[in-house]
Amino acid sequence: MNLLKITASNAFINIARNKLISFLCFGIIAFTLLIFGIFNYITFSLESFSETFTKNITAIFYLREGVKPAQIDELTNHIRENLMVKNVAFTSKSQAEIDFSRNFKDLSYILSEFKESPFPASIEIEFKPEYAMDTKVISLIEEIEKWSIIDSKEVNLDWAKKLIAFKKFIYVVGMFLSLILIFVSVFIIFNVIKINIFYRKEEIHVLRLVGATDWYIKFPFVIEGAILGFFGSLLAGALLFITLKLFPVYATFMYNLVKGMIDFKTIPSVIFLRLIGLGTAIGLFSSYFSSRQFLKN
Amino acid sequence: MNLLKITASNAFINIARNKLISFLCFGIIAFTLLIFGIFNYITFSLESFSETFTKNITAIFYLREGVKPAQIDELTNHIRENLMVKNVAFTSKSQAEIDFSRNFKDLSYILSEFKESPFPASIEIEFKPEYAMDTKVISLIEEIEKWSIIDSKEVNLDWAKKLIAFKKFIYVVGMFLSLILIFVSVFIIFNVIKINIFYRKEEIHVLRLVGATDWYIKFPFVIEGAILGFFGSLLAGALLFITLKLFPVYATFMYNLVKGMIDFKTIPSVIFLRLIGLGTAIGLFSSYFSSRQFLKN
Amino acid sequence: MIEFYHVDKRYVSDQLALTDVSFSIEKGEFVFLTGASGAGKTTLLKLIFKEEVPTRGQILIDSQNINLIQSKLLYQLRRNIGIVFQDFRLLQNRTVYENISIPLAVRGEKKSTIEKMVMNALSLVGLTHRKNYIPMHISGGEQQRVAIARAIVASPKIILADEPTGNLDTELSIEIFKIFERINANGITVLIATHNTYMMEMFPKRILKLDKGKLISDGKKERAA
Amino acid sequence: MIEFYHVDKRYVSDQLALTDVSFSIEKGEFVFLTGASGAGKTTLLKLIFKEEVPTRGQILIDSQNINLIQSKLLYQLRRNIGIVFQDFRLLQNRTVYENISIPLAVRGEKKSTIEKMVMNALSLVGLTHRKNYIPMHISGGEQQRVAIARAIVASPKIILADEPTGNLDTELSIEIFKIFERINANGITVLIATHNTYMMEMFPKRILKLDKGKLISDGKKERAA
Ligand SMILES: Nc1ncnc2c1ncn2[C@@H]1O[C@H](COP(=O)(O)OP(=O)(O)OP(=O)(O)O)[C@@H](O)[C@H]1O
Ligand SMILES: Nc1ncnc2c1ncn2[C@@H]1O[C@H](COP(=O)(O)OP(=O)(O)OP(=O)(O)O)[C@@H](O)[C@H]1O
Ligand SMILES: [Mg+2]
Ligand SMILES: [Mg+2]
Repeated sequence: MNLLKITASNAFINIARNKLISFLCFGIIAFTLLIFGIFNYITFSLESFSETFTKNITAIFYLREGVKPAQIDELTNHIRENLMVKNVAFTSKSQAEIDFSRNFKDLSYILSEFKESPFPASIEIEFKPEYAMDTKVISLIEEIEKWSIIDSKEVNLDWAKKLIAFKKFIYVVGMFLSLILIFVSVFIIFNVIKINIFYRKEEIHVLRLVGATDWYIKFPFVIEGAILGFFGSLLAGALLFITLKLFPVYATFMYNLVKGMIDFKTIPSVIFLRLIGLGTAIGLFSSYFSSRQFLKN
Repeated sequence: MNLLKITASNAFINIARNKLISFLCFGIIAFTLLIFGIFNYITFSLESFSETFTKNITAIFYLREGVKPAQIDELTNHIRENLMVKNVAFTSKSQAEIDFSRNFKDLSYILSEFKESPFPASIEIEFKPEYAMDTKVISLIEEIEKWSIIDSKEVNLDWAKKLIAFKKFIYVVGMFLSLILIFVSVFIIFNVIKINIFYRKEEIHVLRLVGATDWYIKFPFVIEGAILGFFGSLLAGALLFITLKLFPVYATFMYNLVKGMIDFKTIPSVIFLRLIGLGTAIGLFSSYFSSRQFLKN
Repeated sequence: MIEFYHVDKRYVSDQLALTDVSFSIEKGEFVFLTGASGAGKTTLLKLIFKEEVPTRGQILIDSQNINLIQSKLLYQLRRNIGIVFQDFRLLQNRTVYENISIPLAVRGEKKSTIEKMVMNALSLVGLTHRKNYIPMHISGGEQQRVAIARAIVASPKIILADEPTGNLDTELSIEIFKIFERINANGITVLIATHNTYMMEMFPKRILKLDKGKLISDGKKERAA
Repeated sequence: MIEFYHVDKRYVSDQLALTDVSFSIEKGEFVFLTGASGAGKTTLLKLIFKEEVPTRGQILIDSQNINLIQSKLLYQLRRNIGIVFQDFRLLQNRTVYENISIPLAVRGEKKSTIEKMVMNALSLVGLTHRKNYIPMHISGGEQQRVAIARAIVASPKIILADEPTGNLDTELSIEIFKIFERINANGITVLIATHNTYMMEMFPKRILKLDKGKLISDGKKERAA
């Protein structure tokens, strides 16, 4: 415990001894992780953005004239059984008339010209939000359409299909880029720390020659790497915060439209924690593996 | 000219002399630029992707019964004047009937029951693709809708609005991230090259002491930076290519849907050139400014 | 006890830096190692603390064959040896005080012990007033004395010194050799590589003489070229 | 011609490394600079090629006040001076041959000229067989001779050598001093900082003696402590 404290303070002293280089490494780590953070945030945002497109997806099916109540019940029950469906509502011809005259009071005189309600009966399906973008919704809609009692439907499947594809695209791209970015971040930070240690190989060699154990040499480097990684990722988090604070200003300047579309002010804390964890871990392991290389004789 | 040749070959020798560090710097530069390249490519792809949503936007306006040809001409001429409009087509009631019976031969017997065509006359507007996502299109549609001869329209403005917002969002985010990324790339590469030069400050000092001019010292570093930047960006380009080659495989594995949606095989050469230009320039200027710092006495 | 048995050292294929070197130094001896520039003195010393490994032959330190020591456990060997490197090898980012304290710090000594021993070593080499300087900011001779202080500070069983007075004036050199003599009087083995014929005359000890990698003479008070 | 007028040099606030040093060395002179460790020899030399600047006083080289030379044009001054640094300052990532060729390369000499002159310098210091080694792979004395070769290779007008034989045996030292003497015979000014009293006796020249930063004596053949 005491050794850990001494080593940690040694690591800080080491960082202070090599101010410029530590500072540069620190900066590189911070900026590398900033990109990682931004990417994470973008993916996150795009996903929630694409969700606003797809909330409360409803489909309305208009029924043919003269459909029997039994047939309607059969269909609504069939639909209700489906797990993706949140709500099914039947609107009879007369109910449609009432709805119309309620919504358009000024036009209700038109209805008086008709003997019977001119509106078709309809079934409105509301899907659960979590299935809003599922391809299975599309097949359900297509299946219902084939029922003989259905006259027509009002739902833009084309858009829905495209949006589903889009959402998946965002997700796949996001995952893929996150993987690449983790890899790149690790690579950059690893190399920077390796450079840092490489230039101190003489120091490592001398320490060995005066009787230091491998761990005595390695430990401060490992701690140093972890410290650089930790503070680097902390800075990255702060920069991410500032960047996202700044973005709406820039966005407002560019396009008033985009402003407010996404809440750019709060960084999901999970991204923040991910950053710090990643930064510290990379710093730590980079130092560990890099220092090992220079502990040969 | 000869001096340039000698210096360039000196720069290569220098890189060979400091193999490990040059290699690490080179790697960092390549990976930093890889991210820049990927980002550029994503922005590019998302933009063209969102365009596939919006190509061939058409709006159909159904006319009221009993509209006079003069009124129709007035409206179509008005629409035709608009620069965003590619094509305006009027479909009379009888033409609509003919179209219907041509498209649905089996159902044409239904039409025989009607005295007059049951279909409304309509005007179909096709917009030029470059305006497909313009908000002005929306205001035009809304304006036309207010004409008294219009009965109803068939165009989903809600989607269109959301998509316009989305496209702008992509654009703004893309621009913003490109700016940040350029900044971060410059920062990282600058710092790496600075570390590289920092550790050779003793060499710089000795060269000065034996009578080298500042330019004699600086020039190989500048060339070295440019070489590292150039080859780094070349590698970044290659990695970008491989990454994008790899992506569809990954995507296929994840979601068959996304595959083929975008052509991931060709990297727009503009991105490639941008990478190389950026890499070389950063390397060059980084070396120039970093080496200056160590040429004090 | 340092024993060399038919030791060869070859850095590059075509020539030997040491050829068939055999000798033994008893515990508590004071020995000079001499020879022209490039004769192999530094190489011989490096073999003792295993910075280099012999191409052929055996080296025994306190009857332990150091060829067989694992890299991980080398520190045990090295803690018994205090070394003054020809090129000093001071850590540039630490002060004189910190440099001298390293051998104690790596042994995990207490801070108060370290302070006492470092200050003692500093005053022996006459550098108390330079303790907070970094190596770059002191003179060549001062750096050499820091290197000497670092070698003796942890009271090792063997002291190896490679040209320890090359940057010192005669007066100071004599003082330093007197320190080595005093340390030697406490039973510490001392092996000093030097060209300084004047010092070898002033301190008549056993002299090992190398020439082009061969041990050409081994005897007391012999006059070196 | 090297002239010092009341030169002070202060590195840290509380003490002077050089105090009121005044002297002048004529073109073509051969002068020794001596004094105990830390007396200020290296500092004095550094002032001549403006690695350090004086805190007070004027330094004239060939009647030019070097305080007034712009940083950008310093190379003109330094091309007239060949320096053997106390710590050699060889470039670790270049071979012996490349290290020696640097002063010629920075002057833009032709490759063939460089080769001729470097090989000549190499043979003078007896290192032809080490030309493709890197400094880390040669002995301390060999490194010192590379430093000497680099200082003389470009035929400068002034040669400054800081403890140039600290790592060399007596025989080699005499040879090196003979080289300096030969160069000096061609009208080159030579200023050598050294502790080696034996050499100063063998080569009786003017001796400048420093003590704690003060010039305490200036004369021929004086016996240094
Ligand atoms: N950069 C510096 N910063 C602070 N003090 C310095 C610096 N350089 C030298 N000194 C101090 O100035 C004094 C003179 O140093 P200098 O190197 O000139 O001595 P020297 O005569 O060359 O000694 P030696 O024979 O040991 O090489 C020394 O006490 C040294 O500690
Ligand atoms: N790492 C190395 N690689 C190749 N050759 C080497 C290496 N180290 C030393 N040598 C060569 O081995 C020979 C002996 O070197 P060593 O350093 O032992 O000499 P030395 O007796 O200490 O000389 P000096 O008195 O000049 O320090 C020299 O010729 C040198 O060039
Ligand atoms: Mg040696
Ligand atoms: Mg000195």
